Amino acid sequence: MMALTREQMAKRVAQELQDGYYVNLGIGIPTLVANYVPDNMEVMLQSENGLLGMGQFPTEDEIDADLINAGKQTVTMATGASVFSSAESFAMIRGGHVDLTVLGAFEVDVNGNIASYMIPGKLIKGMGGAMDLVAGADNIIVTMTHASKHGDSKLLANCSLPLTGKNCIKKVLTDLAYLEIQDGKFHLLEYAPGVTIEQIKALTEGELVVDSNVKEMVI
Amino acid sequence: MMALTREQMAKRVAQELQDGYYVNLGIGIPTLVANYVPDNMEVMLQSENGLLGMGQFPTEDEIDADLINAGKQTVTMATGASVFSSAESFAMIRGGHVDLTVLGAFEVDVNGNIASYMIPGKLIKGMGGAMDLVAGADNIIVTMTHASKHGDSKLLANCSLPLTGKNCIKKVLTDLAYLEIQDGKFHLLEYAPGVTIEQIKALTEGELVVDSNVKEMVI
Amino acid sequence: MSGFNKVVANYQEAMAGLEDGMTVIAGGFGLCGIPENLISEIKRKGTKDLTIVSNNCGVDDFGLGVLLTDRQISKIVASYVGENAEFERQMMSGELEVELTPQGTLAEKMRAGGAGIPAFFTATGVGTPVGEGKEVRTFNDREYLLEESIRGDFAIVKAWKADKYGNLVYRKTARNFNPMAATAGKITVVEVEEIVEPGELDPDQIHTAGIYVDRLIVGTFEKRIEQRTVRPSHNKSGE
Amino acid sequence: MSGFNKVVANYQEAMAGLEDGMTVIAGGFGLCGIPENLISEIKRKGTKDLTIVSNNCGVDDFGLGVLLTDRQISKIVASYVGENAEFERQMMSGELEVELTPQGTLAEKMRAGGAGIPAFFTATGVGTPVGEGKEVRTFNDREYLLEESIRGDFAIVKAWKADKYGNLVYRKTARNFNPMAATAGKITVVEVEEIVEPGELDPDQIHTAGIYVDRLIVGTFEKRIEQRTVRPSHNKSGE
Repeated sequence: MMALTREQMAKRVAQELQDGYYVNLGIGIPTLVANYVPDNMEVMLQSENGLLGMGQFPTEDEIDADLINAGKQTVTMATGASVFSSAESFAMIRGGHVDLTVLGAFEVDVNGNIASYMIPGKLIKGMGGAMDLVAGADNIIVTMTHASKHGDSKLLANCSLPLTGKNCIKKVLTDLAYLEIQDGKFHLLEYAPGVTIEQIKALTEGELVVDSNVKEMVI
Repeated sequence: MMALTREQMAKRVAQELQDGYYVNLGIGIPTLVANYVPDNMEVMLQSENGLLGMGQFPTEDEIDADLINAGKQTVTMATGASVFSSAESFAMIRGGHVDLTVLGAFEVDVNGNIASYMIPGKLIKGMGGAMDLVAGADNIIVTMTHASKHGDSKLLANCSLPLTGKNCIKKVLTDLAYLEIQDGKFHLLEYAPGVTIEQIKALTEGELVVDSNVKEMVI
Repeated sequence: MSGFNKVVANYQEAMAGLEDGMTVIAGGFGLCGIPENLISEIKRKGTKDLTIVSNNCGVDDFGLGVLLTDRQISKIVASYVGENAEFERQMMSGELEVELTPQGTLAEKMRAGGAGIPAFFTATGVGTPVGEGKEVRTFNDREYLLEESIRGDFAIVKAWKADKYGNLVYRKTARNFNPMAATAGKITVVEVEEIVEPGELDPDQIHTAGIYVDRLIVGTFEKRIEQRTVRPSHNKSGE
Repeated sequence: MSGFNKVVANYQEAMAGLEDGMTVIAGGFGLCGIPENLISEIKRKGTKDLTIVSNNCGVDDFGLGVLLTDRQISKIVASYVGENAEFERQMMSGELEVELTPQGTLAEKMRAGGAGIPAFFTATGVGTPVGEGKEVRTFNDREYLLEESIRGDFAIVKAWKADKYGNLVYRKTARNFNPMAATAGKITVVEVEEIVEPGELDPDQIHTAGIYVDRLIVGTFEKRIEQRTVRPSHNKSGE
């Protein structure tokens, strides 16, 4: 089975970008999406700590402790950037003004529920801005591996972990497939090159629908 | 009977100012208070359309259509002024950050209710910011004539006009007296020079308490 | 590509899609900081049955008042009728539905609309006609009203400067309701006095981020003054 | 007279009146824009049993983390524990009460606290542990949680520049939670890198008006960086 690399996942997500999109990218694979914005397109990155128009990492000379992204990394500003308070940043997010949000998850289920911030007794980092992001955005893509290292499906009938948001996820890109959540089912839209539909089925715990127009992913 | 002039009323109110006060002055007599700020004192005027640090009227040369006060009059900015949105201006007001609010009224009653914005069938100008101002401020002085032109008391047992605010007024300065509202009664603190307590009683419909330490107003 | 260039060619394009019965949120306080030319374009289009959300409604022959004259407005949400005789006449006669809303509540309703907050509690208006029919709830021994947010099909906004991406800067008290209006329109149209290139505005000093702005146009403005109050230029402070 | 001069003589005076059991709202995101020296002063004072409201709690040896080490904090309201091992340890062991609050809800709670809004509805957190025990209400076919505002006995804030009257300007993303924190303290204490004379800041460009500021002090800052990410200076954009 040829699962997608992190870079390939980011590349596939980047195909969902549109010219003029304001986009919030979470930490991890979502961050990589910024590297694959098509050349004929402009997108503007929103960083929820209060920056619209996040640029690339700074050179050593450009490093500024007062200019970081939501992952606390030093960044720069793109041309036409603006800075604002956290209240204003989340007014933007909660008000539905961000065109696309890409974020990671531990689990997603057939009802569009997402669990991404907490593993009771094990990992309690806090939700940061993730709950606001999933509640505020219409257009969200979750990126994650299809199954855990132990082979447990992360696409479930019901999330087992505490939720980050309820009924809010419609699109999931895993290392195996691109899926849409609708009517309480996962709809397989695309399978990764070298991955069979049977392999995907085996690793999808929630109900999976394979439409007739399913196709191989082009990266 | 020697009722106070508008200017004398403003002068008396000005005695309630303290150095460093942020003050919102309503239209009419309250506006005049700005002319009587004691020399050894600094106050900063908040104009609810979005200006803290309102200055005097402009000279002909200084007139700027983009710089007006809440009464839509052209103004200037004082040193150290700041400009902000209406949402921010009322966040300031509603949040209780203004030290003193002075505004006019049609009626006030023994429960601290105030009617100031509407006479049904006759005058419907709208409440503007008055409802926010009376709800947001702890320290409010109402300035008005004690009675109407026809001799009807404006200090009532119960306001007859639609209210601007409920249980919010504690201090009233009229052309005859300075009163405090407490425990459902008007407490006479000071009488204007040349005005008798009997005259004030006759023109006060709501219950009036004359404490032993009542004194003549010094202007 | 120019995905973020919000500049439109003319005022017709700026207000394209405005239809009868829509809700329009307008910036401005009195005649200060009003989107003069966008209002003129609505007048020219003759769109009817509009709901206007604005602190005031201009004067009889300027600002939003011109839409009253033409009976283009069926409902107004405002805090102050002010010195607008036609507004007062239409309101008293019942031709015009008016929802008088406290100024701070109105500003907050617009902000909430743009910020995805459907309702909030405020002490403003408790026990007054504004509170009639609204939920009252006690927090920390004080009563508050539940107020719902406002969104518009269109928001019309006046700013001072913009860059092509729609980042806005307002000037002095012409700011007023404009920043909140800008966030609360499904389509937000902004007219400005000057448009500069992206990068020319200091990112720390932008009042409204371009994400809220859909269309941008540069106009010329009359900026009529409602109360021209002056002091003599020979007094001590004017010397 | 100098009724509006907010400048205090030293850090002791800046934090005077802070007592055991009080609530302190702090600006900052990660280690960016944090009131470093005001935090140090709280550590020096040794005030105990504090409730801290802040997006994060610093790292083990810097920022608010230093108050955890000294067990000065009994409760934290934050959105992210982050890379703070001592925070995580005290939370897991139950020594520290933690109210995990979504970042946007936290920012809005502070703003609402300062703006006299006791509670507001938000979709954030519906159906999650954050929503447990909170009222859920439907507006326009969507469910929202009722969230209450936050105020503090003290707010500690870091700005870039101030004038003596306490008008504040923030720099880049060091702004973050500072403007809301500034509004939500009964006593708001601000430390800055530079204090200028009133009139030197452009009134249109002040981020926080002096009305919110009670005490002001100029400090020097370490500004530690949490994630120093760089690109080589010889790539195409760096040339």
